[in-house]
Amino acid sequence: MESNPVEQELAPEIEDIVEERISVASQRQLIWWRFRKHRVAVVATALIVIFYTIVIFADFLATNVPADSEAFRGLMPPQQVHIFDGWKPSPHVCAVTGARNPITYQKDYVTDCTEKIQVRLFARGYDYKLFGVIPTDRHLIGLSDDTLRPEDYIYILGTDKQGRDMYSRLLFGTRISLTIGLFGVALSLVLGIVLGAVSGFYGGLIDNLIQRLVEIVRSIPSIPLYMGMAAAFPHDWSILKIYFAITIIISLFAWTDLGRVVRGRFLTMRDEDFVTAAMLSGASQRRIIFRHMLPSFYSHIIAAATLALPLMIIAETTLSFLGLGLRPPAISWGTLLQDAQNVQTIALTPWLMIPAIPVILVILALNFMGDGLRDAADPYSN
Amino acid sequence: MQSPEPETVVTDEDTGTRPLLSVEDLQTYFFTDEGTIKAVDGASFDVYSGRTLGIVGESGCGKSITAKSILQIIDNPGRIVGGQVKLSSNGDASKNLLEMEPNGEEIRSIRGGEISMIFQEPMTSFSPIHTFGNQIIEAIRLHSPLDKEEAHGLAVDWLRRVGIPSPEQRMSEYPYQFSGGQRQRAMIAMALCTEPRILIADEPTTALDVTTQAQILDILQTLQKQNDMSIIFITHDLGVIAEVADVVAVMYLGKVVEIGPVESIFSSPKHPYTKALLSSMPTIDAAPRERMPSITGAIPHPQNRPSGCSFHPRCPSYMSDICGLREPDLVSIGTDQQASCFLYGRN
Amino acid sequence: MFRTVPTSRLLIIFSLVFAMMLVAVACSSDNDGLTKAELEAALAAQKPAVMPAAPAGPSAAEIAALVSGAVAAAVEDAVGAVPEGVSSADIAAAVEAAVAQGASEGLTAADVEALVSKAVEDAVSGVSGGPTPLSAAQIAAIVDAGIAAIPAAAVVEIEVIVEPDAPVLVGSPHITTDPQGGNIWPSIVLNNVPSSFQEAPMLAALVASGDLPPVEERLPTNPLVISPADGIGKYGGTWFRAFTGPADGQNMERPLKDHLLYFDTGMTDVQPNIAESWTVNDDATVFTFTLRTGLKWSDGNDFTTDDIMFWYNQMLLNDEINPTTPAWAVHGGETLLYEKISDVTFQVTAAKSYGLFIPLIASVIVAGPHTRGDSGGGGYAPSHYLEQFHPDFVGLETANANAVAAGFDNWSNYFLNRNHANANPDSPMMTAWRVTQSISTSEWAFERNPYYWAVDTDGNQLPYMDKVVLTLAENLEVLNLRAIAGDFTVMGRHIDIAKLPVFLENATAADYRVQFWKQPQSGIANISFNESWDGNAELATFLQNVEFRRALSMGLERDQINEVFFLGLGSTAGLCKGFPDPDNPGKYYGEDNVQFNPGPANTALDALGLDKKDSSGFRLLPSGERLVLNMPGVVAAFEDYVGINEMIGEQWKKNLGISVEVQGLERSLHSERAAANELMIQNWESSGRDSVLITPTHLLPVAGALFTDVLGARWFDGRDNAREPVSEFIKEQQVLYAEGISTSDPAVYLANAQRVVEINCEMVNPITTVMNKPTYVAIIKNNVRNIPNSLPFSFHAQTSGNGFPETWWIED
Amino acid sequence: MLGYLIRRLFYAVLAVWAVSIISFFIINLPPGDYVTSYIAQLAIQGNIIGAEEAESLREYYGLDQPSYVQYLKWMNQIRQGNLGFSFEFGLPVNDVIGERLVLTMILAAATIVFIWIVAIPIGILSAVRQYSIWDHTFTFFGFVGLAVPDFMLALIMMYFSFVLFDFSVGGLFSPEYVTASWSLGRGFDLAQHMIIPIIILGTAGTASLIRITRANLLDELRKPYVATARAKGLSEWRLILKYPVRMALNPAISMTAYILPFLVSGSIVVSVVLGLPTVGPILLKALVAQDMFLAGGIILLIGWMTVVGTFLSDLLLVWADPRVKFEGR
Repeated sequence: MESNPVEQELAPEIEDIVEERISVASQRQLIWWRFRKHRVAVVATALIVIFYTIVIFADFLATNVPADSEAFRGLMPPQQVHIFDGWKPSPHVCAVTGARNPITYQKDYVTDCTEKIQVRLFARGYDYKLFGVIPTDRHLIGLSDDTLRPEDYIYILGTDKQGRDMYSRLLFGTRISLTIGLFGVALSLVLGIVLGAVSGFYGGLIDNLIQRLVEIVRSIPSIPLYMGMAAAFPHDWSILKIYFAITIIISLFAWTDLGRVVRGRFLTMRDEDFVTAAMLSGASQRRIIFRHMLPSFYSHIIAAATLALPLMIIAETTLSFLGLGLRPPAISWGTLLQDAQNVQTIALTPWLMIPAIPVILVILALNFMGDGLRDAADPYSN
Repeated sequence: MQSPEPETVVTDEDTGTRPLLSVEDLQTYFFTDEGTIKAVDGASFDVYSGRTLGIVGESGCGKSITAKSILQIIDNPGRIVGGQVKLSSNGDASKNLLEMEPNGEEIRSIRGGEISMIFQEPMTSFSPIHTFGNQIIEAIRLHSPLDKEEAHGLAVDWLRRVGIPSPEQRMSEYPYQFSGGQRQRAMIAMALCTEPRILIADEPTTALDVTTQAQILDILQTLQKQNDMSIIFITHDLGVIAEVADVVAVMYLGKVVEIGPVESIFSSPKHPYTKALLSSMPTIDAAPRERMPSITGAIPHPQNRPSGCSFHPRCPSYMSDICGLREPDLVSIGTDQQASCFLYGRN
Repeated sequence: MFRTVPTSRLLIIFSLVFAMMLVAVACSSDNDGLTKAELEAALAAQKPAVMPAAPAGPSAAEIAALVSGAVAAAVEDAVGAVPEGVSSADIAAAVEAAVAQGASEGLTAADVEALVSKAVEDAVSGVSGGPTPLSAAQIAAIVDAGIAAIPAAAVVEIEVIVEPDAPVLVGSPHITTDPQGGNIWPSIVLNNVPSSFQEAPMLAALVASGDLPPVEERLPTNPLVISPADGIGKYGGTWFRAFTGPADGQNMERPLKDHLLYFDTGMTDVQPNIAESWTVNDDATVFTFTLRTGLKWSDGNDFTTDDIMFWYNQMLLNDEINPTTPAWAVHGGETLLYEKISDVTFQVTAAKSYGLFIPLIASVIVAGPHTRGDSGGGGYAPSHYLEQFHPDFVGLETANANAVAAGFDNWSNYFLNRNHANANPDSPMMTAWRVTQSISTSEWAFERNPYYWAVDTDGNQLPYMDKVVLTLAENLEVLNLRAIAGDFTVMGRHIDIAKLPVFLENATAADYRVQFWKQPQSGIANISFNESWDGNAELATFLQNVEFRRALSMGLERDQINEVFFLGLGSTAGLCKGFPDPDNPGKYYGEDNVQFNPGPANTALDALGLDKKDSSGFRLLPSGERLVLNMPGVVAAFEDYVGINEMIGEQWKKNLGISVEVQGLERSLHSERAAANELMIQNWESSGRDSVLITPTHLLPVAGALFTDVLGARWFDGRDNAREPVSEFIKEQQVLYAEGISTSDPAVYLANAQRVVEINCEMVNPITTVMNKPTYVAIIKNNVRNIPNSLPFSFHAQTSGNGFPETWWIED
Repeated sequence: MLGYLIRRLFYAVLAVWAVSIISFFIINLPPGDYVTSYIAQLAIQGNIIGAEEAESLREYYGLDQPSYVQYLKWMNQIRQGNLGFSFEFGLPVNDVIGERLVLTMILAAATIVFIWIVAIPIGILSAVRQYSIWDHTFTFFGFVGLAVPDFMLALIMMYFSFVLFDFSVGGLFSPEYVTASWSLGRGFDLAQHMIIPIIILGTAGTASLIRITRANLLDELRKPYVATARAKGLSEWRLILKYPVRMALNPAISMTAYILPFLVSGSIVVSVVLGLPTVGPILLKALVAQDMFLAGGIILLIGWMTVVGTFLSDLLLVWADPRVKFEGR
């Protein structure tokens, strides 16, 4: 039922024409041409590039140490960064003071724009190592050194209840969530390709077995699986190890989609001339699979991987939200949203839900990008 | 609608002067991202009653689009932007099909009713998930007041006429249970069961093997005679054209570059393109190992349509002073042959 | 697929997304908050008051006079004759002077107590060679009398004002700490049974139709008489609550107290309940209980001592129902002996003095069948109902066959299910409301027990409210959202303190008020150091070192934790400081230990040999290895332990240069690891004024406790894999405990309990962070009456049972 | 054809059996067992149970036996239609799950119907009016639907349904209907309360089905048989609905099978957030409490539902696409 026995559509004449020009282009060029035409996909790709830049430069972009807490600055709403002071360019934020309102028990903050706290680019801040090696204390934006007083601060996206800088935490959360997705996809790619390829290439009993495996994996609800496995981690594992373990677990159950795609391609490709030719010329099966068949749809794999990445991110976010994935003090989109999963956040401090924005954006962008890639990669696609 | 009566053959004289269908300056453009593609750009030809018009050309020359444009069944993003398709009615009046609402009742009664169409791919021209009977009965009932039973009877009758064995049983079968040739026969049955005045056959034999091809052509010709039907036969196969057509229109890049009776076209082609086409046709008497002549160069991208005569970059008789500058019009050469080429008068 | 989307539309789409997000954010910034001036005032108000305000109500002098008079009278009562050389007037004068001085500075009841007791002691001991020095018990009695003389309102007010770290509670009009007039607490009236009885209209109808006997026949001859907090109430109405599933039995077990004996609202005294009286012999080995005469189960059957003997012999001591006899039923190495004397009298004999037995009977440890029936405990059981499921009565085969037919593995599973009133509405009950709809469904419902054995002072059979209906909330956010919507009549359990602002914001609209039910002297987040942790021999010596712990304690910024996790509603006091408490010392010990003082802390750490630091600024062990403290937090517990640990870790990092690893652990995994002696540090609550000896496991290593010395606790309990405590103070605590639970002398018991906590305090194990936050933030509909003011919270007395919910009623 | 069905059925049975082993394996994965978590629970209430007592408790619950013995015992019970005994509820698992399973299935079925009703017309519209403003709008919202995490949506919708519409929060019934017996009123009440869960559960599925339908229909619309039908003179909508839509539905049908486990899994999260009385929340609780037969029973049932769902959707596919029958796969 997976493969459509009806032959691929008959391309209308008009497409023949287009094909003819394109037939002279290399595969890569061809994909690029097609991809470039998906403007949404191009924009989405740019967005993804921006996000992965954040992953690399999280420290540089951050304004505060993400773990630095100050209770009495908790739940502060986002501070607006003013670029101009009147007509004069003078980036600053307004001073904010606040306390718990003794009547409502809410945190009340008052912005006082008569006191301006100067903001500058490449300001000095906390020490960190750029790319993990270059020690520096320069940050993209920060408070201007010369006017800095101890009570001055900048919280672009407000603070959480422990008074930690949401903006910096979001940057670090981006780092973890986006890399966990990458590792997960890489792993499920390997699993999906190997099992899918074997399944599609050999067919018969092996195919049947692997397909049953897929069916079984898919019929087990993922949450209990994750829970069971997460609980089985050795207790002395550090957060980093748990992070990887969770990645592995997620990908152990995420490969099935990719596996199916790969299998489908292999099934149709098995009978194609170049495979037959390779077989006749006595190439080993491994060589046929990895040298001849796989490269012919690398682009598909890339597209499928792009489409799998958002699923990973959602899985991580959901698991962390349920308290089954990453746990504080690890910072990820999921753990950040875990803090936002309550009535008081929605009612009183909605800026704690800001981490949902990158989640949605990245997932959107990855989907658009994946779609674009898939369309671009598939010469038979509409 | 009853089974055809061979006695009432309409003679040439009845309609001799007035074409049954007249396509004038048809323009169908595709509006894509990359720009406008002029798939059909001013095609004109006439179809006479009981006659067969053959349209030839390389793939991409716009012949199928022309056919579809007649019935206004162009896919997005294509649009008919100009021209007229006049279908003469029983009286004197003729209707311009292009003035009809594209999905309106009027044109729909013509589609499949007065003008039927069959397609190249018998494989995919039927819905694979509906029984064949379902699809043919639907066609019949769309254009006649017959009830299901009667339509079924008529359908079986037609299946038999196109030479499908045990048609009763086949009615409840699915298209994938038919062979390619049978499918094309069934297709013909479906197209003709409404007794159309014109049949558009869009490469009906291309996907078939030679024997089946001959059978299908045979059936078509037989039925044409029986029903006094006009046929627009579209193909890239000059051999087939020679066999079936009365009049031939040669298309290049959305234009009819030459039109004329089949004998004159084959015996004395005028347009350099027609000549080139004919010379690239394999002949039995060709010397062994002789390299087949082919037209130099590739069909230009429709977006980069050459200026002037669109054939001029490939034309062996290219005249630098005019061909690349102006478009030639279709001019009469001899009695009933026309070609658009500056070799034959500079318009 | 999207190739023809024009760029402009794309931009619109993306900007739409951003706009949506920004709107959400923008909505947040329009807080209808304070002006700057108001804010400054608020900030000032939040600073701890340096000088407590003068108490309202009676003046210091008036209090002093009242106290001294009462003390003088009590001394005369107690001693009969005043010791030689000192007159009761002298004592009174001394007391008056002391109290007057103290009171002018503003005092707590504890201060008063300390002052009085000191004054009395001084006065008495000042007499050289006095022939009849007062015993500790006598002095205690005198002091009690003195305290009792202080108008209750005055004490309450003093408490509130003098609590130095508490925020000013004058704020929200929706937080009620002091309802208008009347008694503050309900109380039991002894020896004053009303002459006639009335019943609820819904029962009167049944009586009229002959379905129910008249109320006089349903009540025992001497029902429990309760004087409600505000006054006599009216019948009717439904108590709406919510529960979270079958594991949430405590939700209603707390308010429904069917214990043989029970506590007063203040949880200090044991009072009659189902048993109308009890006696204890001198060495506290024989306990005689007398039940009320004419008690009936909710199905109308008689309740007699047979129900107690059946429960004890056929259930508690049955190996299949109770694989091991509960610890409380074994004392001095032997199982307690239960004997029936008459239908209303039975006697319990212990092998050795067992002074703690009476409080245990009244506490949640024994409780009643509603609370403990599902595990075969509960003090008594409906024998007339349960016999049909018990092999001693129907034979093993029948019992097992019945169980299998009902879908259970064996008879004991089935038996326990039948005795699990929450799950089995057929099970007869003794509670004010009986279960009509099982806890395993999505609506857990109760209806008044027509045979409930308590009345108000006018003879109205309790309870006032007809029904209790709890709807299932699978998720606490849903539950709290419903609470915000005003769906609940009275609800304290599961209400999230972090949502207090939202509760207050909606209080008017949803027509409820908020009460804080506090657990006095309770630790919310105590950092216990496991003295027997052996993961790293070098590090272990530091965990065992009091100086190390004290330094860590001084490295904590407790007000930060209080502010973030408890909205500043807790206090940052340590174990050594705080409310007056019968179990805890009234003195302020080692205050420095609980204050943020990083200078001395770092000096101390340096002095301990932890003076070397690595490149990241973290302290190294003398061996050169980085000192890393592992502090796992339990996830999904009632407090955000992971968050608190994270904050503590950051503070220690910042203030002391000590590296802390924080990790979230599932609750069962956490306790399993604790039991395996794998945890070096734990963060957990400690129960409060509840006698430390009744629930000792948080503070001292006995009875399988898993906190300060895991292997030491095993050693004390005589189990395998044990290790004698290395620290003397632990051994001392264990000795105090063993003596305290046996003694027949309440004063010894009290003194030992105090000393145990004092030791915790001196040895800074555990380190307390925040204490005394409201355990329950109770949401109470404005029309609910008779809810006691400032209901003290207790686990072992099962708050809200100590508020006597059967007397609560709903005004139209 | 029959052979195919039998083979298919055989695989289904095999899969259910494999699921039972895996589910038993999963619940035994975490260290400790129900007794451990029971002791932890008691410890919170101040009751400490010693190692000896714990051992006897294990014996009592049969947890002292090797796991294969426990598994075989469990299988034996399941053979008799008894899913085992829930430690935490003190009730047979069948009784615990009871109505919740029905509600879970109603919810899943309603969500699938919702997905179909919403996604297919929109998918058709998007494909037929490709690149129209509707197409772009729906596509955009489809992607947003895919991107917004379920639990986020659940929380926000719950809060605003309460604040803006004063809608009773969470659960599947209004208080007066919670324990009522089934009636028209209760059914209506249930339907009303299912709206939000269905929307939340259905968004992702709807989004992907819109995309699938649209893409497939676009493919189908270019197929020659459409031109044939058009040339017959069929009206456009009749044509589209009769031919390409029928074809494009096939992937939608096969997708339904894959949506089922996703729905049930997804409904765990959504049910927890919205407090729905489905099996999801008790599964979570049972896993935390290591109430193994309850957890195992539910996982098994979900697995079973999924396998049956896949099987049914395969059958549906055979019915919908005669080619499958022909190929005899």
